[in-house]
Amino acid sequence: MNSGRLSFLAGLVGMLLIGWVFFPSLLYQKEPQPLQFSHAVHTGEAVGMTCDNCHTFTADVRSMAIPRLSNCKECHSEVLGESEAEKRLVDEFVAHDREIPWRTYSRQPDNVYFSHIQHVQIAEIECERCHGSHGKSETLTDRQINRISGYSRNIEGQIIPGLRFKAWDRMKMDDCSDCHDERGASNSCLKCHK
Amino acid sequence: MSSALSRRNILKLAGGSALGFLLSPMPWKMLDDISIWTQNWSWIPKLRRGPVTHKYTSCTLCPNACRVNARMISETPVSLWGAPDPCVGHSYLCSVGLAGHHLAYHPSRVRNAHRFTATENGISSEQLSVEDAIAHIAKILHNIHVRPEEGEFALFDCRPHGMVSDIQQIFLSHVLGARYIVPDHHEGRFMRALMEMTEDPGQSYGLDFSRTRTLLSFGVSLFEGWGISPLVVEQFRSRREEFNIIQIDHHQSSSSIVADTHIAIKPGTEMALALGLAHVIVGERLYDPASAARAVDLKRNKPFSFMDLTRRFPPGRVASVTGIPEDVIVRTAREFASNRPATAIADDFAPAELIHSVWILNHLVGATGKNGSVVQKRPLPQPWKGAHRTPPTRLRNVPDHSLRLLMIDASAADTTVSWPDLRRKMRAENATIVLCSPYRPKRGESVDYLIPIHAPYETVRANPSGEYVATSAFQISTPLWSKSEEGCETWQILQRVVSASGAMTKEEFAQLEPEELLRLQCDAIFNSKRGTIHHPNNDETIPLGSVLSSGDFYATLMEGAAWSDDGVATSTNGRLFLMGKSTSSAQRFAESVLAFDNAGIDSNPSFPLLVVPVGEDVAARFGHVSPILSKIYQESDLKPRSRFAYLHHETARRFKLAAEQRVIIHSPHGATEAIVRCDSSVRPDTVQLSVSQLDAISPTRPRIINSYGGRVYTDQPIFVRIERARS
Amino acid sequence: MDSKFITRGLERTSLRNFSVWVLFWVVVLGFGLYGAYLCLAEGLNQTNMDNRFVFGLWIFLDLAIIAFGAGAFFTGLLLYILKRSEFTAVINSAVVIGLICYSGAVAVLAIDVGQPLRAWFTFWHPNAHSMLTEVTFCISCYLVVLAVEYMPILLKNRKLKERPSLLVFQHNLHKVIPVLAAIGVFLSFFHQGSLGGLYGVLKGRPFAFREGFGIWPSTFFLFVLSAAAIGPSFPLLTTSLVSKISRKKLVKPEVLQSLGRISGWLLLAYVLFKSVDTLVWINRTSPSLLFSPYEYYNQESFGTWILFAEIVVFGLVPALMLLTRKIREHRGWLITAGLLACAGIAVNRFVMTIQTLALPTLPFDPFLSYIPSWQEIATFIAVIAYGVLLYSFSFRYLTLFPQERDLNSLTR
Amino acid sequence: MKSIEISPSQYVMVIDADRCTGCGACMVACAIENNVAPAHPDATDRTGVTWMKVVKVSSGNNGDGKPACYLPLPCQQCAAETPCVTVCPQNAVEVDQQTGIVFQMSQRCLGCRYCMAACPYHARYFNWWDPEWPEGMEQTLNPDVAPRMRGVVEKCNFCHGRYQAARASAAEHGQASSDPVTYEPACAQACPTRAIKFGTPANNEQGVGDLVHSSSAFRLLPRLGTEPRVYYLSKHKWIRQMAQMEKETSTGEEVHG
Repeated sequence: MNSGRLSFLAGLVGMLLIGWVFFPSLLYQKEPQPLQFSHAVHTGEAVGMTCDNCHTFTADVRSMAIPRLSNCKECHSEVLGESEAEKRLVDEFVAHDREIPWRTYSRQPDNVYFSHIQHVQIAEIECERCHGSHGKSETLTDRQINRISGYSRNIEGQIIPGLRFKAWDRMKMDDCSDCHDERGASNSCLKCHK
Repeated sequence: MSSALSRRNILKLAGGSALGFLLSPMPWKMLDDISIWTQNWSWIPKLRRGPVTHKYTSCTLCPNACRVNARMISETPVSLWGAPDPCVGHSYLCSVGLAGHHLAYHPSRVRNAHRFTATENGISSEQLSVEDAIAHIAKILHNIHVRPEEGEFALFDCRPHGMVSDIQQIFLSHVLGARYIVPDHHEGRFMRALMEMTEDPGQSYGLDFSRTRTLLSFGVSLFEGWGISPLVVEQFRSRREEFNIIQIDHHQSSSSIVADTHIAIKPGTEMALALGLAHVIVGERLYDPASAARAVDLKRNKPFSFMDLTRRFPPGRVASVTGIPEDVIVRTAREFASNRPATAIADDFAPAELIHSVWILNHLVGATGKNGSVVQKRPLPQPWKGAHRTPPTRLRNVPDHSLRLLMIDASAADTTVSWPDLRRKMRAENATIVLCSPYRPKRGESVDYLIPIHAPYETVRANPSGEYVATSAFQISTPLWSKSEEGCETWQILQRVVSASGAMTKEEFAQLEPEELLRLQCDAIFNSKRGTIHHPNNDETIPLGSVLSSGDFYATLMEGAAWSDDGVATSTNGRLFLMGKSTSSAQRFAESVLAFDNAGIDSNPSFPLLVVPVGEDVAARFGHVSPILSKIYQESDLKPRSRFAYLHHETARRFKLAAEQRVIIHSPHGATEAIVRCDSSVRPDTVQLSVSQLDAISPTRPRIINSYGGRVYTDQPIFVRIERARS
Repeated sequence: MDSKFITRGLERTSLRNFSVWVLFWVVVLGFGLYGAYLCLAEGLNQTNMDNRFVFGLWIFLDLAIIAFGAGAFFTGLLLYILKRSEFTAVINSAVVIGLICYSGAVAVLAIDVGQPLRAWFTFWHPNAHSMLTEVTFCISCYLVVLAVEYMPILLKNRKLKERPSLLVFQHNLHKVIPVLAAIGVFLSFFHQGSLGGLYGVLKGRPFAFREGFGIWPSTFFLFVLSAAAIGPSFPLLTTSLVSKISRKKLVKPEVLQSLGRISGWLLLAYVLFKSVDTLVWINRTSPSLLFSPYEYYNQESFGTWILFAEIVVFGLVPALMLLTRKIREHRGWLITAGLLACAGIAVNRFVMTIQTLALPTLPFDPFLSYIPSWQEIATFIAVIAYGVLLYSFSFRYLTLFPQERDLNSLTR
Repeated sequence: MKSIEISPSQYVMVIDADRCTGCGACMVACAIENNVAPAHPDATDRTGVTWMKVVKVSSGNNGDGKPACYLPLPCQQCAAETPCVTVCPQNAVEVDQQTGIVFQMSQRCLGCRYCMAACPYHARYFNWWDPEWPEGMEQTLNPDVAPRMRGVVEKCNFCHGRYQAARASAAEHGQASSDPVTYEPACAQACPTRAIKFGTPANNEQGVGDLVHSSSAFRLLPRLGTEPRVYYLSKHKWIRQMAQMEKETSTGEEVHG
């Protein structure tokens, strides 16, 4: 191989590497959750909770609430198990009555009007349709915020080229409108944008 | 060779990189993210999230005390709406009231006390704690107390109304030599003029338009601003078709546009028209027989009596004076006298003789003491009935250069006082003005101390109903923000200043707290066992008698309920004095009528145009109203603007002027610049200017009724000529 | 010093003179770019446009210079498709001017929109019904075509020609130029037309609204025709101007006269159609919307004279001048006629943009006036400076006029 | 000449010109509801943002007793040939088929302002400045409406934030669609004289169905064929003729609105 072709390839490969590997890690700012939490333990057979045991509608019924400390306290007023995270929950938060500053993965931006009640109650869509297997997850991953757009990676899509294989891979507008199309719901801008 | 080779390799490397760049997600992701970034710029505010709740309170911006339904997100009000109000009968807010929740965030809001000192380079300001400011002022007050010859101490109440003013008056009575000053003109003057003409001295009156069929308005701002406006608008809203408005106006205001009939009158001749109408009513015997029987003057026929004076205003003469056709005058008189209940109204700021003449019309058609017109009402039960009060002094009656220390209560949103007039009352040297206001002084206001007080909706305020309302009412303006613990009210500052100065003669009020005062007021109402309570939550009205205790009553009011008094049976038998009850007032009226001469308002050939002044946009742009009112006053052309001179097309043609041309307006007193606007609604012999344009061309200061585009009165007519400005 | 870059046989002014000239325009460009920067950084509040006068100087400028840039496509049409080989003499210059006009217009458009960073949405979410979509697609494609057409001219530079690989590339490019020219003609037809359609479709603006054929209002065709009509006139003017400044003979007079004659015929046709269109509009289109056409001309400074000027003074008169052999053969008159024709098109574009917006539609709305701010004018000047610079460099280092060497050596 | 093509289940607004007092409460309520920022110090009536704009119209010499009137001008929500929709190059304007509301997607808008040139009613506004609220006042923003950024076009959309809130509360009660009665734009709610009425002709709660067919109903520039969803009412012939551009009486108007 001559040196010209080699240089060309070096440029190509170098740039592909930067673009596919370094760029994504630079693009997102990682924000760790304040406390570890296993959805799997809670929804598993031993405990057997469902999503709406903790994620209830907010007072204005438009969103699902991130559980507050009072939800946790119902069971965890004292340490029940052996996990380190639970011990921290009791010591750092329950004992001081301090709310846990959870970092929300999938909060829609200000210009989107998303009403959970319309999707969950009226259209009867399963949580998994959009949130995937989050309810079965063992740990809480870091929230990743796009440094340019400010969006959470859960909304922009975990897969960097923006592809979607499963329904919950992305929560972009196209994904909403695809589902609306499938179900014959209106795709008018007005219905979801504010 | 090697250099050429490496250069070529660099090119190839660049080529490869370019291809790799395009095949990587980088450019596409960046393009996408950057456009998302433009949709979420960090300097665009983020929206609050939280549950929606509603709070009921009442608006304190004007004495009408409209009920307010505040939409709250996470304990912050995001919008205010009118709530059903059984006292006034309406459920809407005016444009200023709709944005009342912005006032806490007004750009000129202050949170610290300031001391201002005049320096060579203008005025410098220095922050200090409220305690320090109070200590400084207390020291001055102490000096006055010790050496009264240094000058007087006074409190200026920008809007004397309600419990706070009452407390201030009582409070000042315990400070030796203290004055309580009120503006020369303020709300309720029109209603109070009635006392001078009716028999029962202790009576108060209100306007009941609920059945009125004819409303004859002598230039009252029926649809712009405050005062009578809510009462009229409510009828307009609920029974437009049966409510006939005749608007007598010298320019085209909202009121004259919206009224059923607009009678365009030559400015300054309104009294002649009122007496002309009275002439027709008396001459054609259209008056109400019962009223005529009560009116003592209607039978007398001596020189300078009522009959003698009205005889001087036959329709023919009035037509030539006012510029209104004779048949219109006769027709209007007939309509007013026959389509009853009818009420005639004038502005609080109108000349005294006009107000008097307008009341004469009401007496003639039997409007006084009748449902659907002017009704008697019982005053609000007073908690400190026997308390000693410092009597109010009108600003113009305060001797010039007599005040050493003046505190100004500027808790009202709109102050109509003229600042130079106020300054003139201060001693030439060594005088101190303390402004108690939530906001920095406006342009042209020079004060020595500024002490911050609560903005609207930050504190509890007692809210009795306005002067015009037909029945007394009371509600409490509860704070929308919980943070309102800090800060205070003017009277509390006064309380602390006086306590610290040692000038207090009795300690009685030194310990009073606002909540205690409110409770006293509620006790007084509760003990009267009168009236009903309206609950906004369920829109229910219950009699006060069904409330168990004064404490419950207080709690209900704090939730946003309103108390309103029962109506009183109106008396119809007292005597009426058309010329005024006292000889001196009858004399004064007769003199002003006889002195009325149309020569005074005829134009002078070198100054052919009469100025019609109106309120202006400047007040809204720089005054203490929400900046969102820019929608009306800056971002649309709805209201008159201060840089324009409005002329009729004919006038413009006559003086060879064109729209948008720059002109100079000359009066015998000076000149000012403006831009011509043509408006067919302006009378051909007049030019419409705004108040601030008058400064240079008027010998006296105009009296502003409301500075947000409404009516303005001048003591003397101003005549001008207009010339094109040389560029 | 830079003589090894200059085409053999051509005489150019000294590098010093050229540097002074360039420096002057760079300063002007810098000033203009500052104005443009303000508009981008501070927002369009830097302009004197407003909610009623939503377009101003820039749109007028865009429409006008894109019409002037039509020389590139029309000369291409004459040369490559209609095989009028005499126009080889001006094709290079026309391409450069086209490139300048189009890239300048696109640059100004990028400043004119409120959110240039989102402008690519038009490609991603295009609205097929919008004339502006058509304009955006065609102009961006045509700009690429022009850039490719510029390549062989650039590669013919004496120094660049020394590299054999580039020579081959240049040669290959030459073979595709006729194809590109055909694409360019097609694209140009469409976007010149859609630029006309931009206003013609606005039923809410009865002053600009025109009936038409299918989706295209008559202004679509009038714009195409008028752009074609000054397609030859504008190169005629620029060539004369460059000739004057450089003090060189650049093309044979017959070429210019030939351009003038074609321009004349097309202009005559345009004036004819424009008159018919105007009559239809006055008597049918506008009255059917209850807008009396005469009221459009009631407003101060927009009297019927503007209609007369557009059609007669700047339309019929230059058309007849260009069709008169004697006038055409007189250099001064030929240029005057070309100037009048170009001015006529500028007036037409002015009327379509500025006058349309100045006229009220609501019966109680006032007539508006608008004077551009200095930032707008600066941006305008930046485009001119950019054009002068690009043209100056091209003229100095590239062969814009193949006849120049022969013509000037002949006289010597 | 009336041709009502509006579906009875779509929203219409009826504005009684004889009841409008020009107080401007609708303009203020609208700005607060829709998070329109206070004016930039340099803004004028030509560069401000007023989704609802009240104008004063003088009659000239034909006032038949009414010398002038006020006309509140929101977006007319054109039902046919909606001029702004077809011109937008990137589909940032859309007519919602269910409600009939013409919706401007400011997040999609590139600020070319072609729609503003197309709108015969001048009801569209461009953000010439960044929106700015005095410090702290941004806390009072309505959470149901996203603030717009500089460089985009915006306009009245019949308070779509309220429409969405009405749908959410309908969903709370288990209904898939909102009850039209529960939803009213801010201007209609704020109007002290109830000059602005809103609703669907099908649900005649506010009487809009009857009003649009009344003899005093008219629309602005009807000959343009845009079929506005905003109707006006006036008993005065000159106002109706003026608004419809019927020429015989429309000479000599001028405006200060």
